[in-house]
Amino acid sequence: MEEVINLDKLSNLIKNRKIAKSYNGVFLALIGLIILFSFLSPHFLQTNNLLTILAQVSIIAILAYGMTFVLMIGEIDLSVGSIVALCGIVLGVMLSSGQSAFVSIVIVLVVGALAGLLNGMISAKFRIPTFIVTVATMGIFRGIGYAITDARPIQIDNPFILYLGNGKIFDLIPVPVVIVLLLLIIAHVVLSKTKFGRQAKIVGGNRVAAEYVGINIKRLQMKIFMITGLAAAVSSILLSARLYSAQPNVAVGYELDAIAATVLGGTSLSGGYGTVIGTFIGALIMGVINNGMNLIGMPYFYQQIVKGLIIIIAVYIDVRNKERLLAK
Amino acid sequence: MEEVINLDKLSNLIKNRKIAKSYNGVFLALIGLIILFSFLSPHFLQTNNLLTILAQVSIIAILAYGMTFVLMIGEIDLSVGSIVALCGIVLGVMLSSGQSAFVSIVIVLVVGALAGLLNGMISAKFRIPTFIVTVATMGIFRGIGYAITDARPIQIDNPFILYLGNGKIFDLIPVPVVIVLLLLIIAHVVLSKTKFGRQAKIVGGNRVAAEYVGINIKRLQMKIFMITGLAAAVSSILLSARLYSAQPNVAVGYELDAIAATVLGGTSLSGGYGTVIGTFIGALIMGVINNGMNLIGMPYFYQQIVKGLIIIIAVYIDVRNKERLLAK
Amino acid sequence: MTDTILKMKGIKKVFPGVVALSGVDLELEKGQVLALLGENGAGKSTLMKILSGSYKPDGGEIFIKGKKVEIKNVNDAKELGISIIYQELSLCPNLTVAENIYAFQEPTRFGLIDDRKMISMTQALFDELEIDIDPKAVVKDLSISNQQMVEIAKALSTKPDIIIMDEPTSALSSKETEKLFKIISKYKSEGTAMVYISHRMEEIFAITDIIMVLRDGQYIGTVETALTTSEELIKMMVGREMDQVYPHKDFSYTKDEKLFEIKNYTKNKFFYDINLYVRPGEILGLYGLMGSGRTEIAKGIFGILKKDSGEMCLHGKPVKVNDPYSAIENNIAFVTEDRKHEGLVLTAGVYENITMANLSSLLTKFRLLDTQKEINITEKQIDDLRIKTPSFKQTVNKLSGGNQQKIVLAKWFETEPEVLILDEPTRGIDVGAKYEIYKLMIDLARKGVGIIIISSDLPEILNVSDRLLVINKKRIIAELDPKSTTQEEIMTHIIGRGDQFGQAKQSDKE
Amino acid sequence: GCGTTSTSDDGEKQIRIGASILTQSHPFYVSIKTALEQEAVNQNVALDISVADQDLNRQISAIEDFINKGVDAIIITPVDSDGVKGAILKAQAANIPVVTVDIRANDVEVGSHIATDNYSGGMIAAEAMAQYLDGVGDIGLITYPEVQSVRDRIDGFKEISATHEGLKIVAELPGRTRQEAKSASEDMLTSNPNLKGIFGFGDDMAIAANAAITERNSSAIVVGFDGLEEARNSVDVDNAFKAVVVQYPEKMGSLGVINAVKLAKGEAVDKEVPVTPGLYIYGKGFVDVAVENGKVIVDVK
Ligand SMILES: Nc1ncnc2c1ncn2[C@@H]1O[C@H](COP(=O)(O)OP(=O)(O)OP(=O)(O)O)[C@@H](O)[C@H]1O
Ligand SMILES: Nc1ncnc2c1ncn2[C@@H]1O[C@H](COP(=O)(O)OP(=O)(O)OP(=O)(O)O)[C@@H](O)[C@H]1O
Ligand SMILES: [Mg+2]
Ligand SMILES: [Mg+2]
Repeated sequence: MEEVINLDKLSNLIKNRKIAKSYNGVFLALIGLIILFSFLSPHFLQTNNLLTILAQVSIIAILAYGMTFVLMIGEIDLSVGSIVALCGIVLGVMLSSGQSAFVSIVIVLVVGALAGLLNGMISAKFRIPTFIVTVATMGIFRGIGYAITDARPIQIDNPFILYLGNGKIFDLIPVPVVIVLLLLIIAHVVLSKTKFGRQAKIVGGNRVAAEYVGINIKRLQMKIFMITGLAAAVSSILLSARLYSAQPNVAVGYELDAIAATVLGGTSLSGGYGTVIGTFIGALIMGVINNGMNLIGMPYFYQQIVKGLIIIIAVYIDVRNKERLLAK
Repeated sequence: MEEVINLDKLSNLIKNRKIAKSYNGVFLALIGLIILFSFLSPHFLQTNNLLTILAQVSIIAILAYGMTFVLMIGEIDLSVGSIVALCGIVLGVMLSSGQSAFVSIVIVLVVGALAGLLNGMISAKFRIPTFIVTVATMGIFRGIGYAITDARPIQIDNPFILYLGNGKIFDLIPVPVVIVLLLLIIAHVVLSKTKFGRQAKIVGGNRVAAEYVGINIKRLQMKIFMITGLAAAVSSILLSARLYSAQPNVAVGYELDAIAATVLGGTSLSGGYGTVIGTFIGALIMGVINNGMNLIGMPYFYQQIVKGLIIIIAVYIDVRNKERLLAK
Repeated sequence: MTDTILKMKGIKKVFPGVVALSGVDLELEKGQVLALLGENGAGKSTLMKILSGSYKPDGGEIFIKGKKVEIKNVNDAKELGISIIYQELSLCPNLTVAENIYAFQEPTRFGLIDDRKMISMTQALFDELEIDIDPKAVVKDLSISNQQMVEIAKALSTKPDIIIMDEPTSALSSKETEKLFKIISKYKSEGTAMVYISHRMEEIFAITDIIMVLRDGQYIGTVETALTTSEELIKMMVGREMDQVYPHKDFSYTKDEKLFEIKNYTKNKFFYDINLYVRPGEILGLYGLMGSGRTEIAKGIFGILKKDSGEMCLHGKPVKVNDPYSAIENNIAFVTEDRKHEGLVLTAGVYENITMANLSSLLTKFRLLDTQKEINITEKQIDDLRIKTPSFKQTVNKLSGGNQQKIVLAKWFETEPEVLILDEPTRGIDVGAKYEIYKLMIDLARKGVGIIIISSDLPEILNVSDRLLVINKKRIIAELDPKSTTQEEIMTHIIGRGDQFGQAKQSDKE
Repeated sequence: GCGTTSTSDDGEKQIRIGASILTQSHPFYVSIKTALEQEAVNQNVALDISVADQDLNRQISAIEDFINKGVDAIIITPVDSDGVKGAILKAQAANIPVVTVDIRANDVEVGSHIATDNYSGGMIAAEAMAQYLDGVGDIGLITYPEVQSVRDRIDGFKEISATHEGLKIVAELPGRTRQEAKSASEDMLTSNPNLKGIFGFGDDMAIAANAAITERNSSAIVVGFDGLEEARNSVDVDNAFKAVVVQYPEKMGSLGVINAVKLAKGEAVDKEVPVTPGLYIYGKGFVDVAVENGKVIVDVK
């Protein structure tokens, strides 16, 4: 049991205001869950298992980073799961047609960005709610994926791509973990430190004010949907590697998981509020729940029920915490 | 071809302002689709097929009626598909335990209403966003359904229940069609002609103003979630009858279909706008697309793509139409 | 001096059902302050929004410094040195003061926003303008008056050549207004040209050089401020003579009994130990500075803020009011000060807004809403308050600010209250309509309604109320007779004896 | 407590098996699961079951969690033949033997594979359909092209139906759930009033098609696949649903555990355990059927 992490250290972390901040509540919920599961399963707190959780969570987390931007401006993107599928197929086709890993990745990123851009463009130019646009493209993108491969999976055997999804650095840290943390930093900086991120907050906070200060909302929206598209493309690479194959039927329903992680992390569905770090914590909560319940071998039907309950409790802790802070 | 409906009559309907009103645009899109498919398939415009479409659409339409109320106050309910599944199971269990159709229906309606109430209550009392609550209960309700039957279907053979889902009045009009139209009228009246419906609109438009004119928002929200729960219960009866069985895996993803139909029908996701009639037209559009593509035997993958495109075009027609009306 | 900086010629703008502007001209010189005057819905905001690039004109030309320009969007206007304070608050509630002020023009360092610099820039700006607000405060936690000051600072932060102020003082108390006037004269002396929109005559006479009047989207005329009188201006605006601004109330109450009374109302941090009463037919004024707690007291009475202790009596009998519902049940009505956030459903129609506090009265015997009755009620209110709208169905966000305010009033008048609380009821309302509203208040009073009015407009509150309570630091500090008191006396109570002299220059009683 | 490795009576460490099942929302897989549980009791081994809910990523996560937990063998009904490879490699790298049930893992060798031959099953269905229709008539298919085992069935069906000149496949519509299958059947019958037969890739689809045919008084017949109790009961009744290809989930499940236990103990097992599907028809119940040299040998009359 030497690899087990010290619980005291964790609870010190909670007390440390600077780290906790506005996502204090979710963070608390996460710690609670970790403590709970570490009592329920001796395997849970092993470094190896914690890294596994991070790797498992990486795909949803990256999608959720993108989703944070979309929700920030008060929009929604239901097509990200389908973009993941489509980008995976493109990756598979590229690789199997003999392209190098590098070229394939670039093309996949371009396809993801274009798919996102298309969402943003249709909605901005034709003034159609993003919910409708992305419900529609959800079918369209996946349909294209199916049409390309006739629903058959494409094997992925490019060693570099496989390394991205399954490799380990120093024989310990999974590469997806490094990627997800790197992207966390980037997304956090973009959202909270750049003009672009600030514009998103302005638009989400007050659309009229945004227009009055001269922000081109349509262009911003297109860029933001491009970001979710890009995030989906990155996810698709990790997922395809993890699955050793590209298939059009992957990532079904991931949009809801990504949105749930984002909202769990404190982002408001109506725009204006949210942090990428909160989102990451939200994704971790979902990952910890899934992993923990698997470890203790909870029967499937009960997993669904318990997961639902835990999500509600986690958000409640967060709500309570915010209210307590406000009351001070 | 005597049973074919007159196209001229239809286009007269379009011109008739009184009927078209604010959902003019979606209505136009619906007519356009009908004309399109009537050229593509000789079977499309047969009375029988049109009635079939109505019957096929009934389940989503009823869910969407409920969804209209929820979206009207600016909330969302992602658990309706799961409530349908759970209620179906309850129906099956009741009937097979020897209860009469009447008692079973009453109990199913009560279960549906309670499930909805639970959603509304958790969200209102604990101040948790309805998105999160219903994403959670989506798993919980379905999980309970599975746990009850262990995923096995329960056969439904009660003649009255089967009549509700499959019977025909005058040997022509399917009973679900009558039910869906009856509920259309009721829901329309409740939303647009009662104090309750008006309050929903006010809450959706401005929560603070609503509070200040003495509207009990929490109670209203609970009632409204009860309505979606009830709608889901009614849907579940029709669906179980239509499938001659109750299964926990039915109605997956119906929440998105119902929301799409509602938004297609002009209801705003952010609350304050919407009509049940628009919602019904939205549901019809979805039904016509599905049926029409099946009739012309479009390959599956393309169905998804085409459906997405048609939804976008339909909403665009609506948007354009509203702008044109405003510009006058 | 013909140092013309701005010239607008033949500006036209048509909205569905409304001709907002039919060929309006405007000329502005460097260092000049022009007052734009007109009734509610005359087209003032529309004209200015065309200048600031948020509306496209349907006709006409704009010249800046003699050069013809096309202002296609907000950024064009910014680049031309035009800056605007919108009539409706337009800040982001989720961002801090500094973030709002430098929204879309944040200072950066290595491509990232330099928060520290932004805060120090904000602080410097505030120091210059003598504004005392924490740059790091989140806007949604500020009172409206502070939000308005932030809005003003934001407009000034770009060092514009032309500043448009669309009713900047409607959300300010006299102290802030004073501050604003100082700022205006400072910028004026530096050569900045300004358009100033307000319905308060005394302000217009205090700070403007020339006055341009619009009526129903038409240019009526321009006069020099020094050479005109408010009677003349009102005639130009309204199109007829109006001999008085405040109608005469020939009784102070109809019965000498306490219609409504609260005793020892306390809500910690919001208000302490409030005792007040109103007689039938009496108009009670509440005056205090920004942040003194008047709004909070009103919210406490109406059950929006839950009191910690205290009791309420109606007709001498104790009643429990814990929420707006029970307040309305007890025939109390409350016109809130922030119409956009607290009063209106902007996306709903005029009729839905007017009837929303009184839906029960519309029910037929089948418990359905009586649509015809609803329309009749609406049409009547539109007539009574002279609300300018193309139809009873028009969505409220399409109406001019003043007309929106009238709808809030109509909504509460419609509940036929016994006790009517009005928080800044004439905010943004033109002189003619103000007169109508005062008259309606008197009519209600004559029927025995007790009225509590909160206003930052001292002349208004002195002229309208029968009795005046002065609020300071969340407590009632004095009861005065408005007929005999003076502004000096009021300020003395508020500031305390030692400070009298500092405030003397502010007094200017008519 | 929960999750700690318990020891059996003889003091020997109890064998622990992890099973990842494709879905729990289908009776076929419920049967497999029940059989796994039953056999685990018989063999006195501990069994953890995780449900992938048709999500390959979730399946892989579950397998990773099994590995972290240190199970002795893993049973998988793969969500996808190709996609499961990575997880199997991870398990094998941790020296945990893998048994696949129902669906094959491509391109990677597993300890044992136990499955119905779906392609042959599709061929059997087509031959039965042909014999009922005397080799003539329009046929509609209800498919679920996202799923490999279904594609195999459809492909097998098409191969045999092509050998009967009179059989024409006039419609092929998606019907992934019972309700979608019912709409698809209705629409098929609307656009092809002469339809003589519908093949549903699963019990749900066949039952839905039967309902639609009955409601429309059509003369078409139905052939299904899976053959669980509900479907066999429906075949027994005199209606359109005439025959169903039967799989044996119970058998597959228990063989899966038996082989997993053997592998965990280091014993040898058959690498391939094919389970030939049967055919269950109206009035007769199970009939003899065999697939040889691309031909189906069966007699339904
Ligand atoms: N976006 C819009 N859509 C439709 N009508 C509008 C719109 N904006 C303004 N109007 C109409 O144009 C007319 C002029 O409005 P405007 O806001 O310019 O008046 P104003 O002079 O600023 O009045 P106030 O003193 O009340 O602010 C009004 O009748 C108003 O209803
Ligand atoms: N949303 C809020 N959150 C926190 N504090 C608030 C909020 N709104 C108002 N306050 C505080 O409450 C106090 C009173 O507010 P407010 O200025 O509205 O009072 P007032 O007496 O009605 O003045 P006025 O009518 O001139 O605005 C102020 O100190 C203000 O900062
Ligand atoms: Mg205005
Ligand atoms: Mg106030």
